[in-house]
Amino acid sequence: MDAITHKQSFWSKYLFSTDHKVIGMQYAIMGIIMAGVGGFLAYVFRYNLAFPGKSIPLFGHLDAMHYNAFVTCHGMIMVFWVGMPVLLSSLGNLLIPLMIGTDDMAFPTVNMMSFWIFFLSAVVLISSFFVPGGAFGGGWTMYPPFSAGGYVNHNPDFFKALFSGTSLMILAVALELVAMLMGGINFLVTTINKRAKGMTPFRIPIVVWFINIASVIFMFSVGPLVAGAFMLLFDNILGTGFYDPARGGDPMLWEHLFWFFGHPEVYVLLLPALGVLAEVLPVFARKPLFAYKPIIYLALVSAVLSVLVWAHHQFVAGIDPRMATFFSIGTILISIPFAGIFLSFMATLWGGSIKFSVPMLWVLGFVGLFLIGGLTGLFLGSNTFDIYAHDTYFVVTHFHYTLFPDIFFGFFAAVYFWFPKFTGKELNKGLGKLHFWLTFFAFNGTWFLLFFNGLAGQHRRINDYSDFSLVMKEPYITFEKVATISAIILILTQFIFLYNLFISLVKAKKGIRNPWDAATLEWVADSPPPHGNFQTYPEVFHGPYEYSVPGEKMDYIPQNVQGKNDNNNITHNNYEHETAASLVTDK
Amino acid sequence: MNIFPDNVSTYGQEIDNLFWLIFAFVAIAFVISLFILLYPLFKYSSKNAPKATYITGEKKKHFKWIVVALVLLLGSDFIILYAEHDAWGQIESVPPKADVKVGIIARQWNWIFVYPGPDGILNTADDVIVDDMNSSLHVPINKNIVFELRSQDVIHSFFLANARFKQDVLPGRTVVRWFNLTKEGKYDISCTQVCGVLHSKMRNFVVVESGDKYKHYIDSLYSANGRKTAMK
Amino acid sequence: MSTKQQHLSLPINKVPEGRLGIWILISGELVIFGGLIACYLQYRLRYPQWSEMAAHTSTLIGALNTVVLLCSSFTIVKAHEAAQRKDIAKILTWMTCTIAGGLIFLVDKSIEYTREIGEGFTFTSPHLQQTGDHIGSLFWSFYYIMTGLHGTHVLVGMIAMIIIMFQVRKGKNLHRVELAGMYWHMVDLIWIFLFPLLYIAK
Amino acid sequence: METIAHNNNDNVIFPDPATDYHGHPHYTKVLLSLLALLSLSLVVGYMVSPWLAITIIFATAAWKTALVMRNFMHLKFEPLLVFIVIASVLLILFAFFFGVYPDVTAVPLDVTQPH
Repeated sequence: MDAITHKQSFWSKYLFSTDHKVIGMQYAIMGIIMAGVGGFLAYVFRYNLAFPGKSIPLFGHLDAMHYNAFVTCHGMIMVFWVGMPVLLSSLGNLLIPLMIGTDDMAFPTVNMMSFWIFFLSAVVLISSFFVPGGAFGGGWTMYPPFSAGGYVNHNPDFFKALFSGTSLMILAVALELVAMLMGGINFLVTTINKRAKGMTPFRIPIVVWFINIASVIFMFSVGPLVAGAFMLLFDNILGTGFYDPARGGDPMLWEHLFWFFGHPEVYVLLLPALGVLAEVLPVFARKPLFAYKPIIYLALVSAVLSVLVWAHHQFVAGIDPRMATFFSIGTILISIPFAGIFLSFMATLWGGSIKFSVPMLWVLGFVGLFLIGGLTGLFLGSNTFDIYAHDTYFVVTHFHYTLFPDIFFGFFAAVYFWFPKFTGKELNKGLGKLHFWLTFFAFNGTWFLLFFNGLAGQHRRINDYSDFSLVMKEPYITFEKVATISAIILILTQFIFLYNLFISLVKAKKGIRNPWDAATLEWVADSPPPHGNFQTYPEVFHGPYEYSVPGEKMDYIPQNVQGKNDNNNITHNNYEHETAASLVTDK
Repeated sequence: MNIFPDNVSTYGQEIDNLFWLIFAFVAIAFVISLFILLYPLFKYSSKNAPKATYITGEKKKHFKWIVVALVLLLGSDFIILYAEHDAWGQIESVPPKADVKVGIIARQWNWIFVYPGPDGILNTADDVIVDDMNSSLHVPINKNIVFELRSQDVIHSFFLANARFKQDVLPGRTVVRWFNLTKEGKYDISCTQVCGVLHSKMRNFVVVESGDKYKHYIDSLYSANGRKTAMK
Repeated sequence: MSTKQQHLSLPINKVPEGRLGIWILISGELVIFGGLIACYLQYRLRYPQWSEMAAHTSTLIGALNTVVLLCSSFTIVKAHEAAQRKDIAKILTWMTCTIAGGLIFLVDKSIEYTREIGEGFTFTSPHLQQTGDHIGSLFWSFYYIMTGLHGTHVLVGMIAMIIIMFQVRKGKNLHRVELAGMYWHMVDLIWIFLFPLLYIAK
Repeated sequence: METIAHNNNDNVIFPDPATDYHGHPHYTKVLLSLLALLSLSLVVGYMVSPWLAITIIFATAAWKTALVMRNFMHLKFEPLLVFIVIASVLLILFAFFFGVYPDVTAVPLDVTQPH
């Protein structure tokens, strides 16, 4: 059938579509909506922190219970319902088939189901705000026994317990994890089996590599947590004692189960965004990515290490001191591959010819901010200083300096970079630059000063510091106010982005096929790519980052164009890098 | 530069020193990488450098710079590990001989302080329990105070910022830790694990006082014979 | 179309998509069950007194279930063999045997459950709680969560096989017989470990 | 100009024996050995000392797993890649178990907790 003249009903085209592009868009839009929710929660409790007791515009008075619930849900939403869908699912769905030169995912139906399960999970989470007792307020780590209905939960009322904020949040997270697992299986199978002719493993763009590595990390680390979530759920609704020390359970087990997933999760969020960096940097430096293969090896090393460092979140939880030293060493070791990746990205700039377009700005901002986030990680990786810094604003600031650039700068870079490809229209550059600079400064205004609050001993998840003499003095009160005002500016700034999306979709004229002169395969397809992506399957002749190759007339060679020094001996190239996989094929 | 609350414990100083040591490494690393990031933005901007040079970075002579940087980072990391190891051992492993033993019990939402009775042994019938919001733990100055941390209900975390000491308190297990406070005064104890609605009200004090004042306080407790709650 | 087929059929190895997907799914499932088993082992090694609780489980029924699952694994793999010969009648017979095996397993399991619940060993085992043997009751919580989760997988596998049988009747999707088979073998594997953990390691 | 039909999984033909043929081991033998192992693990508990019995029981379980995976799931016909995936699962589980062991199993439950 002809993919272009082929007609579909609204439902099968935009809602229950199995087309990877539509599903990717759905994930992105869902992520943006949830980011709105999470941002609003952040606004409410930031306001409460700076002006305690005051009634909050657009909300009203915030009591301690709702403060806890909001802080918890802000964390949950930003990690599981913004970071994961936007970076992993959205980018994975949009980019993988296009970048490896195929028509769609391996299992399109599974792909669609995964989105709708994710949607359901979001609905469950939001609904938990409206059940009696409100949403769960025990921190996004959900440490039992607090999350297991406390210590008196011997025989709870089943339905009351089932429709409590805690159970609903556990269910929502479980559904979300299932959706992401389905997506991950899809990514891996697609990338392994459906690559275009000549797309050998070491001709795959970094972002595809990283999304797949992230999916593997996710899949292998999430299992114990799923099991543990079942146990926690039964503690809530049936009154079992899996985590109840009074009945032989042990809360420490949950801490391990949670962080065994919770730490690799950080890399699941980080790797796709790093992939975006790796795609954008060479395009605007007009220079091959520095150390393409080593970067992939470093990422694989970090993937292995990432499941060996989880307990550095529990240094003060009373774990075995020798284990703490071990995990401290592991934490320090895992800083090495990521430092290597970032240095390679920076090295890509040297000797380039740098264009400061909007995506490039976001990428440079990402690197700059993540520098602060990563380096402050050194303080926390040291288990001794963590005794003091744990659960203070130093930690909060540290992970906002890592996760905010990661999730939002990474996402915005991707949007400004690939928007022309998936809509055929270009975003407004002026608004884009304004959006970037305001976000950049507002973010630093929000968080930088809070490092000092943290070092002054200000601890987390407190709705009212009036009792704590250490932080109830200048300059820390002023710092709080500065942070809140900047946070409000930061949130308002994002409306520039939405407005930019809107007018660009409505007003802008059809963009050209390849506005940035990028060499990867997705720019070969029409923009927007039709159902089925490519007119004919492209054939790949060389790596993804062939810019300013000496002796070529163009300053970039698309992957499907044969350069002067490419040998087109496909069969040879195809299997040169294959591991023993190809040696042990079916007899 | 006094960015920390003033330190009153014997091991607190080591943690502050550790901070400044790490800060030195971090500052150097930050400046260098900022240079690596910002310098090319001027040197190699499309105005100054219209044509990019083709460097894949997979050749040894290019990639060796990354390796050098990583080796330096690893080295400084292990210097940090070495520097911190001593303090970690002091705080987390077996405590020294106790001059004073106390029990500290967390519950929603205050800290309960248990002084051993005249027999000087904890968890016996004559323990004196102080169980009040905003109550204070009285300790003598310059003595090794060894305390047993327990929780009655959910996870709490004992945080004494001035002593640079923090320890999560999980129900179902007893954690024995110690500190030695060197400055008289009244310092906040807070709970840093979210433990419910009044988490932010879970604040008590440590009162560090001279030996005889402490003795006087304990005697008054014995005569008043405290309020026995919570413990069995 | 043919040229495209060529381009598409250049996989990194010779594993077709469906099978690769199932392998990854299986590894995911194994981590979930492995995590559960790891948690169980943590407590099992901590509480030696669980052995007398494990004594209440019926090794006979457990062994019978193991035999049933092993045989059903055998039948489904025969179905796969038939599928490669495109022998539809044989496929349907063998798959029916497999589903019957699953049914026997579930019936067996429910008999066992009724027996244990009759003795008062439930998810929370109130009578143990009253006698103060909380730790014993924790064993039964683990017993029910592990066997229950496994039973759910048996059920899912059976439903999948029924669906596939309908497709096979129309001569479609013969390759899915193998996929269902692999899933079923995974369920079998998990039971191979649950059986010694919960029944014979006393 | 040729365009590409949307890849629809329902039309995937059964993998062509030429490319995707793998032999079939003697399944009946495998089944019999599995049952033999099962009976061994059942009787061993009554014969030898408990610890030895436990060891044998789990050794047989591991052996059964190997048999099922290699022969029934045709792992022995799959590329090394698949084997690596399955093996890494086990490694990760071991990492988890031994990371948790010192903090949960090795710590005796404190019965004197206040209530």
